Amino acid sequence: MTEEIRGPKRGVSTYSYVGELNTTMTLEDCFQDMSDMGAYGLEILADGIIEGYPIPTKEWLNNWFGLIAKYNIKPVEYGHWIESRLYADHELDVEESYEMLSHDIKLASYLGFSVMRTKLGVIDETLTPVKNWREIIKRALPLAEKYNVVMLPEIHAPTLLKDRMIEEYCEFIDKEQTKHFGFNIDFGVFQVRDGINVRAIPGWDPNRPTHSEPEDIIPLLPYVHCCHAKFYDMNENFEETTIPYDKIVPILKEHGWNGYLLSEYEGKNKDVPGYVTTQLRRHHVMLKRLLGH
Amino acid sequence: MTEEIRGPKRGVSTYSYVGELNTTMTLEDCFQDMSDMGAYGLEILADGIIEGYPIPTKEWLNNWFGLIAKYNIKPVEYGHWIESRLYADHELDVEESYEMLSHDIKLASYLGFSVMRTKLGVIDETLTPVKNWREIIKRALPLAEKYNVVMLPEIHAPTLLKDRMIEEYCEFIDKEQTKHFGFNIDFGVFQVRDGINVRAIPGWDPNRPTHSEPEDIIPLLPYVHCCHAKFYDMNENFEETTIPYDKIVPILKEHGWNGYLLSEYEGKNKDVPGYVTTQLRRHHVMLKRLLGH
Amino acid sequence: MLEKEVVQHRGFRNVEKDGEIIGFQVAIRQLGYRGAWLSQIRFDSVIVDGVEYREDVVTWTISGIEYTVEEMKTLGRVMWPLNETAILTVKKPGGLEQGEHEVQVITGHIASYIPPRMDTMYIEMAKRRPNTRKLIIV
Amino acid sequence: MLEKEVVQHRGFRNVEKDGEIIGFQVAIRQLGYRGAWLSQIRFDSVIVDGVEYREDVVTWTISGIEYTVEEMKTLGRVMWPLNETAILTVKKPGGLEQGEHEVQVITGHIASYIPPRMDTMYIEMAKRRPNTRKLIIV
Ligand SMILES: [Mn+2]
Ligand SMILES: [Mn+2]
Repeated sequence: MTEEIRGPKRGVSTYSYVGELNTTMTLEDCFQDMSDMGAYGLEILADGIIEGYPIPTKEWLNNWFGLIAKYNIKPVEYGHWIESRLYADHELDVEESYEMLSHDIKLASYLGFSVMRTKLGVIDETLTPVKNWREIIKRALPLAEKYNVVMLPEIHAPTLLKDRMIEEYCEFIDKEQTKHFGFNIDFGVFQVRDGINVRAIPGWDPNRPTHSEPEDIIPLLPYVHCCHAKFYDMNENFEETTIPYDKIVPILKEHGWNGYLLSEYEGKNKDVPGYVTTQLRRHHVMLKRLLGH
Repeated sequence: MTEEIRGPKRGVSTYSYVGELNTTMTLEDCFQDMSDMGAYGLEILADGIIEGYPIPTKEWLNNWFGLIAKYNIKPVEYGHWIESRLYADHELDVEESYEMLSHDIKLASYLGFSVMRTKLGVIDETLTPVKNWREIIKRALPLAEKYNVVMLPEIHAPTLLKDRMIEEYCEFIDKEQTKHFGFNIDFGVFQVRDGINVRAIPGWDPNRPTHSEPEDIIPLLPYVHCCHAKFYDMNENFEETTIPYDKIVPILKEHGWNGYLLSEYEGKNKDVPGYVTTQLRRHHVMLKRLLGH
Repeated sequence: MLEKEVVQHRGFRNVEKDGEIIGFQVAIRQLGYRGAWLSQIRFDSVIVDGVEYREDVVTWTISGIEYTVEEMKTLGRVMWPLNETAILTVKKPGGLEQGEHEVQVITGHIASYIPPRMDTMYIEMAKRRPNTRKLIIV
Repeated sequence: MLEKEVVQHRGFRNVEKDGEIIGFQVAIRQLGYRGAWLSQIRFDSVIVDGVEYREDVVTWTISGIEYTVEEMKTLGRVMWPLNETAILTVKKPGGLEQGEHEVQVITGHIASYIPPRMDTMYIEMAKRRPNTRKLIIV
């Protein structure tokens, strides 16, 4: 049913549950919670969720396919990493990176995901990706096309949506004319208070803005396949107190953006049983009110 | 290895973990803990542990046999109940009780247990068993013999070891000349402080002692196949502060009693992760010192 | 895994059938160390924001199978497993409103190894250990 | 399930071989949300009652397979799963004494999506979040 809706849709990243997973919750418990909320879109972080990763066990696969059917879960985003600094003696070259990436493309597709949050290695404090990122991604585009997945770097604070890095990604996409590379925007980039303490970052330019404005996302929307609906604090009135959701969500709706908002809880008390589910339910009351479904 | 030891041996009842099981612990976690402590003797409470009970699932059985082999666990006591008040409209008759009991005898034996803590229905405040207990047990003796298990009512506070009820059990055993019925003594009967508030029990005789003396167990030892090493509070000096273990355990050793002491934690904070494992480890430091192994 | 409390966050939701919201569900666990035979369960009520829902509008679902409270009374060889929740489905056209609710479940079960005097004390005992939780309908 | 803390009660024990106690074991978990490739693990020490044990006397067992710290450095496609403990086995003839011990494990792992400056900060970070626990040898 949710699959028929056009426009922004609701989902959850298992990242939200990291303080309870493996101690007081299982993957099925996450699915039950999502189902209760009508938030059927799922992000997993592959290496923390898939038992046996990089080669899933047969038991885990059977459980996976059973659970997504039982709870009507839609696998949306598969979070994975290209570990450029995997070995102490050298940075991964293009072929080594591709080997890692290609395995995840195949596995993501097999598990039913359409979008991959492809985390690249970084080389500095402002999260500039490795120098050979273009070659790595270009090498993988045919495979991504074959397996029908989109690779997305995550645009994450302290990066700004107007940063040169973003332009470079867009130029790459335009030049390659590909539909298999784009952005995951983490709403932390819009956070107006209680965010990353940028002043603690070595070499930080004090004149640089600390966050992007909601409207900065508009020109990027054609490249955005997924968003991390990052949140820190939902109060009892169902308001997020640090990120202007009431401005962001209407922009996405008005511009006909068609993708999943995956709740990513980054606040306190993650390991207090029941705290995160309450925060998530409040978050989805807010999203449901803003979206109308 | 532990199986070769003559004399009292160390074990644990899963009852101790009830505050964590299914929320923060699994059965395997109990086994890991027991293995760490060298306390290999196990009691389970069948209906709370066996998935699918009364008919175990195949998955659970495979897991069970795998785990007892992996952790070198010795199934000792199978805790079960004859639910005389199972239905609102009548008390179970002998045949109905036997039907329930016979199933547990077969299942206990299949799972590797040699001893059953057979909890009978009671009819009053001093835990007098149902009137037809002799007929029920007698009916089951041939099956217990065939499956090589011993049925034990648990002698539990506020019962005293010198109570008439105990005599009646002994008379029954002597008359039937059976090795398949006997006692599980719960060390709560020796508790000198912080125990059951007997004065709150309707009809309690104020002149009746509140607990038995350690030496009261001596004449019963031939009938005792297992003990619940009930404990409430292990302090940092590895002393139990409410039950005179330093008197009880030497009596068991000196009289050559050959069975398992199954730790049964009944104190506070059962649901505080890590609290019970600390109490159990202290308990087993004490038992190991008293037993010498 | 189960949540520590009797009333669970997980499982609290409105229930849709053929496009209509016909009621709501709440999942509960058992405290203690035993499963319960269905015939020994003594259900009293689900209470939401002070409104009581009794057996005329409540069914129990255990291991996937739905039972009326009346049906459960005869089922002495079917168990509510200790490691599973029971899902209580409450008939209420339109369901519960979006937002926070105070939810309590009054239920108990009898046990033959406990003095018979206790058989009728389950409601009193349940009330002595109030298990109200604030739960959210999205 | 895992215990919430890095250093686990479960798994703390002396290790016997051929009737001799040859050392002790302590199990640790990972906090965070990822498994770790063995090549990215940076082990420093196990500290018990102030005594440091380093890689010359410590091996890691992951999913049943025992590795030296040296061996782990080349294993970029073997993962320490997030939902499993690593068992650190410390060679120490006679093992630890019966009773309570203060146990800490200093270890970390690097991640390529974090600024490279952080790669060498794992020990400092581990020390900033002290994970000492009091554990008991029976
Ligand atoms: Mn994010
Ligand atoms: Mn007992």
